[in-house]
Amino acid sequence: MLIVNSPVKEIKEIQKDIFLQKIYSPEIAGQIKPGQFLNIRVSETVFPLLRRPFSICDVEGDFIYLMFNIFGEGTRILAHKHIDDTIDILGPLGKGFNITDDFDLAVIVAGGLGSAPFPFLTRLLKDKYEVHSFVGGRTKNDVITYNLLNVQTATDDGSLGFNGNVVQLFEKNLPSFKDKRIKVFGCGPNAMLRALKEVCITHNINCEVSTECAMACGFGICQGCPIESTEQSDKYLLVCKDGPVFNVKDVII
Amino acid sequence: MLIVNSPVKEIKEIQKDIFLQKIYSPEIAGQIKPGQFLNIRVSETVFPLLRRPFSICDVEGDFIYLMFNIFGEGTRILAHKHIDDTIDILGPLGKGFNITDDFDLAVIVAGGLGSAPFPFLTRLLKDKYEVHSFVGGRTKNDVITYNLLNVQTATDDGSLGFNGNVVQLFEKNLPSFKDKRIKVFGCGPNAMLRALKEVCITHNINCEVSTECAMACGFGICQGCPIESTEQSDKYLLVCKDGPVFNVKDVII
Amino acid sequence: MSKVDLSVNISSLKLRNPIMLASGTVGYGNEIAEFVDLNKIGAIVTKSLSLKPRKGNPPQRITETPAGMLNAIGLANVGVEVFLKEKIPFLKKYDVPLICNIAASSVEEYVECTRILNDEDTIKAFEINVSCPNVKEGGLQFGNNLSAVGRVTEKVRAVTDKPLIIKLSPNVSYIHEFAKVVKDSGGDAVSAINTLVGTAFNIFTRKPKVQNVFAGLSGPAIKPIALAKVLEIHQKVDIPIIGVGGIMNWKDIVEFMIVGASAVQIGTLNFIDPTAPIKIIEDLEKYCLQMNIKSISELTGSYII
Amino acid sequence: MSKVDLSVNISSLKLRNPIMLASGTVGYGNEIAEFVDLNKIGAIVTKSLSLKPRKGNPPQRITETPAGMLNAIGLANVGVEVFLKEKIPFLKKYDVPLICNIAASSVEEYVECTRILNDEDTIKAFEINVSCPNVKEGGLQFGNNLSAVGRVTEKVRAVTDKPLIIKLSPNVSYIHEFAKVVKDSGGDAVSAINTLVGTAFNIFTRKPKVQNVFAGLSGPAIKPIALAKVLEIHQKVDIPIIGVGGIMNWKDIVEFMIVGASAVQIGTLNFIDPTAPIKIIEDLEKYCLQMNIKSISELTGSYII
Ligand SMILES: Cc1cc2nc3c(=O)[nH]c(=O)nc-3n(C[C@H](O)[C@H](O)[C@H](O)COP(=O)(O)OP(=O)(O)OC[C@H]3O[C@@H](n4cnc5c(N)ncnc54)[C@H](O)[C@@H]3O)c2cc1C
Ligand SMILES: Cc1cc2nc3c(=O)[nH]c(=O)nc-3n(C[C@H](O)[C@H](O)[C@H](O)COP(=O)(O)OP(=O)(O)OC[C@H]3O[C@@H](n4cnc5c(N)ncnc54)[C@H](O)[C@@H]3O)c2cc1C
Ligand SMILES: Cc1cc2nc3c(=O)[nH]c(=O)nc-3n(C[C@H](O)[C@H](O)[C@H](O)COP(=O)(O)O)c2cc1C
Ligand SMILES: Cc1cc2nc3c(=O)[nH]c(=O)nc-3n(C[C@H](O)[C@H](O)[C@H](O)COP(=O)(O)O)c2cc1C
Ligand code: FES
Ligand code: FES
Repeated sequence: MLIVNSPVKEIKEIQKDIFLQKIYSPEIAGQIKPGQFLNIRVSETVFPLLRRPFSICDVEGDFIYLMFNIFGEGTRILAHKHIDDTIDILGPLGKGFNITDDFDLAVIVAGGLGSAPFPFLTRLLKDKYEVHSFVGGRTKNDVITYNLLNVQTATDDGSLGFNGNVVQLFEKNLPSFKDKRIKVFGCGPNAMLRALKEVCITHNINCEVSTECAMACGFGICQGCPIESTEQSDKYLLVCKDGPVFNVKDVII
Repeated sequence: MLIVNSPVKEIKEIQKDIFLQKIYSPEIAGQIKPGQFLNIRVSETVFPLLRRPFSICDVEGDFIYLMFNIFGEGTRILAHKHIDDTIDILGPLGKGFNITDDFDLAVIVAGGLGSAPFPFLTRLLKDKYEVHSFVGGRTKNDVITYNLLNVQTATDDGSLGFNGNVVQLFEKNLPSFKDKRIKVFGCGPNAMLRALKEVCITHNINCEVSTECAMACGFGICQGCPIESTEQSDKYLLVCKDGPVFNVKDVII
Repeated sequence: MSKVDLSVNISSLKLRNPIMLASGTVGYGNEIAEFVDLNKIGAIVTKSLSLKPRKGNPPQRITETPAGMLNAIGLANVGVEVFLKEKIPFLKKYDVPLICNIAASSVEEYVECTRILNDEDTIKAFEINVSCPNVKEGGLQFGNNLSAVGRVTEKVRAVTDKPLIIKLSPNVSYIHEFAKVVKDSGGDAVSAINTLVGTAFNIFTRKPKVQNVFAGLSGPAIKPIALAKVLEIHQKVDIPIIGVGGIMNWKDIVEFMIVGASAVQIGTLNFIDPTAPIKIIEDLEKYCLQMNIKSISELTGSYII
Repeated sequence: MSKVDLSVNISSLKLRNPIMLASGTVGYGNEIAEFVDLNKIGAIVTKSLSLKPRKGNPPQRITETPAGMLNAIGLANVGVEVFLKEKIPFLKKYDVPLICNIAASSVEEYVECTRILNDEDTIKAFEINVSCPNVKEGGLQFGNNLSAVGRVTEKVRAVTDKPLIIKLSPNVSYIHEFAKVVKDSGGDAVSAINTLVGTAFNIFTRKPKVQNVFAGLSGPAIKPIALAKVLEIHQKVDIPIIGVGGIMNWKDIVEFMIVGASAVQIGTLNFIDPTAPIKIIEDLEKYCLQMNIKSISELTGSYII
């Protein structure tokens, strides 16, 4: 864990309302793993007070990338940084995806900004594994396929790809993977992750998901981010420290 | 009184740590008078919460100028505005200097950032009146003579001009004005204005000063800015509404 | 015509919308009228009035704090007589319910002020400020003393038939006990909250930033506290509540109404953006349309816990 | 060697500097140790410990507010036994005074926890949290009940000779009354303040943002209130005070000391910049040099009013 001030080097709107920010941060780039996250202080002032958690979206040499939309005040300030403004990063945080399991085919299932952690994961997987991506959103504007491979899309309103949610799309495609040892990597709203868990448990598929939760510290000292464990009912796991990536078998989402 | 969002067009450091900000604001430029002020919201967020009062430093066509140093968070944010960022201005506020009195010679007495309102005053006076300026500061870095006329300087540490305070310098020069009907315009820390008042009362000189006071609203609704009146002991005057410029005879500084 | 009914009732007082301008933050209406069309506002509450004019505290009276401000104005006001003579004529020109806020140093003074103001038709209701730091009874601050609050309510009630609102102090353990006493003593509604006691010091001079030492904290910093006080009252006492504290935008107003407020007051925000109250009305209407709310009063106490 | 003496005393507890890390904001020290050299800190206070492990509240436990945050963690903790077995060994490696904060549901539980922890030498003092929202006695919250606070202080005092600090609730009318009871019942010091009761609601779902509905407000928003509480105690009761609430930098610490604090605790700031406590120590030293202060303890209660 480090705290570093790193300069913004590029801000791009990769699609309507979705920003990709390139940051020069050799310290973070050198040690972060896909699925881990950063807790970012967007302003030196007391507003906003708390850091904001963001997945590591990608790493290229000494540069890291964040992907986000303007959700509230924090992301608004972040999106309006100028080139060479520095941002205050605490990280790398949490446990990332486990890519040393025994599998042949990686399946990415992402809803909305749940796509954020997958460009980096894809980068690390693509040389060794077959990667398929299912990407969904409410409308076609919410579907983010940036730097993903073998993409199939789904929208709730049918404006792009499959008419329905991305978990249904994934389930529909399961038969095509039936001879492969697959591992699913999911990220998106908790409701989607719950549905994904159900499908994966039913079909006995290895699945890790990156969960979301309000956070204060991001590194285990505030107890602000509990998630119910399937193993122990007498205590919670912490999303920031024990997660944000969990095997679906281990948590009640 | 208006509330306008006006774009910053230029930011210059006219001398070490002293900023001059040029703002395109035809609405304000068209009606503001020297000695009046603006209450500026430097951030859309709740930090800083209150507006910050600034004298009108100068007006040129549709442009207005502010002069300030980085004092705290508010002025820091202001100084870091980018070109074309807009700032939220409430004004013009208060009563400015009265320049319709009967006088031949205008004498400006300014301490530190007390120079701020005088470029504009000088601009309006210089064609009709002789203008002399006495400008002081703790050290030579604090003496701001920008766009002032016939300047004599004073510093507490003797690093520039007269070794002593600016009111002493002014008093020392009084004999040279003895055949003229003079009017003094003062601005600076309240301690300096108190001394200036004493000198002017003693020598029976017409003198107006621009006073400083913590403010919330700037236009008379919060009662946050009282100043003791010499006329009525049962109620205070308000710096923002009845001032900030007062004839020294009317207030106890 | 608007499709949303924004009107609300506080006891027999009908407001065209829930937005009131809080006591002490709009003077007697003159200056704010340059920014706000008063005819569009729910109601306006005067600066606290006392029997005799009060000069108020010496400077410095205010200072800024993180997302808040401290003030110790010291109830500077023109007194009820001057108010009737010099300030009411201006307010008469508008079609906006005028609520007179009264602050006093004794039960008798509260009663006397109310009696003097009561005949003026333009005044539609009274708000009794029992929570000003300078006002004591038996050594205790009025607003922190259950029986004093009960007594003031009862005695003032006896001299007016106009809606009687008691503005409660937040500086107590259980604010609902005070709301209950108000109700039991004949009060029609409560305003919650007045400012919280705070202070700030200059670390170089070691002197208080506000001359009075203790001052009242207002602004967005206190909003979570104000919301909790409103909710506490709403859960325990059946009395109309006017929510006050840290409102900066329409969302804050909705939040106050959800936790139990029938109407709200905007205070510190008037200093920062005096045009905000008008903009907020439009935003509230949009929210109601979006949420399919026919009458904004449906929001009051509509929390789902 | 430093020319400024930064050490302070809280009763018999000597701290190398006035900076303590507040309960609930540094867990049991492990994670924060990655950022802070604990050997440089005045003292570390554990998360509140109870007799049995507590799971705490379900999510969502926290939310942000203007210049503040609300939390309702629900006293999630490992319990005193596990603490002694699994957490103390790590803390033993450091030369930093360890203060155990205890939260309980009854006087007996407070006493029992203290008794169990008392033999552990590493523990240098106790801080009794009487102000947690879930802990009641006779229907009232412990922290808002003078006699309950007196009883806890007295009974815990009876089982330990270590410095006994009572952490006071700010949600009361007159906090100095509680400080007085603590002193009269044998307590050595008070910490002021714990969080203020607040809430926040989602205006679209109408549900509370924090699952527990009511939550504790911390952060810079509450600093003016915390300062006023410390000053109130200092003016009325002769007992060492540990100032807590909204500290973001060295200036805030000086301000707390000026109004009467002998030491301070840093809470929410640890979440935002866990390295801050160390930086602040250096800044404090510079301030003292600049102001010609030989011993930082001269600052305590040095206000000029
Ligand atoms: C592990 C993790 C990784 C994330 N990665 C990304 C990412 O790569 N890209 C992205 O756009 N977003 C991501 N998010 C969500 C992101 O943190 C929020 O969008 C952001 O905090 C919103 O801040 P704001 O100030 O704009 O919104 P506001 O609504 O103003 O924030 C108010 C408060 O709510 C919290 N909050 C709001 N939304 C969320 C949320 N969805 N999850 C957690 N806390 C929230 C904020 O942190 C803040 O404390 C991630 C969240 C987590 C927990
Ligand atoms: C009528 C008037 C005209 C002014 N004109 C100028 C000018 O032209 N140039 C300039 O540099 N400064 C001027 N000032 C002072 C200027 O308002 C303060 O420097 C500024 O508010 C500091 O804000 P900050 O956020 O940087 O400082 P902070 O210390 O962070 O401010 C904290 C609070 O204190 C108040 N405050 C701090 N210093 C002063 C002060 N000296 N006077 C009043 N309130 C203060 C702020 O408004 C704010 O509410 C003027 C003040 C007044 C009343
Ligand atoms: C400068 C100032 C003066 C105030 N004067 C009064 C007053 O005279 N009487 C009163 O009942 N409340 C007074 N208040 C309290 C406000 O009416 C309101 O209850 C409080 O400020 C909280 O709301 P806010 O956070 O929206 O400002 C005053 C508040 C401020 C900031
Ligand atoms: C997330 C969180 C958890 C806390 N847990 C405890 C606790 O277990 N026991 C306790 O006495 N205080 C607890 N506190 C209160 C702090 O110790 C401190 O009194 C309060 O946060 C005010 O200080 P601050 O504004 O610096 O955070 C907690 C505060 C926060 C923010
Ligand atoms: S966010 Fe603080 S413990 Fe997880
Ligand atoms: S600053 Fe509000 S009345 Fe003068």
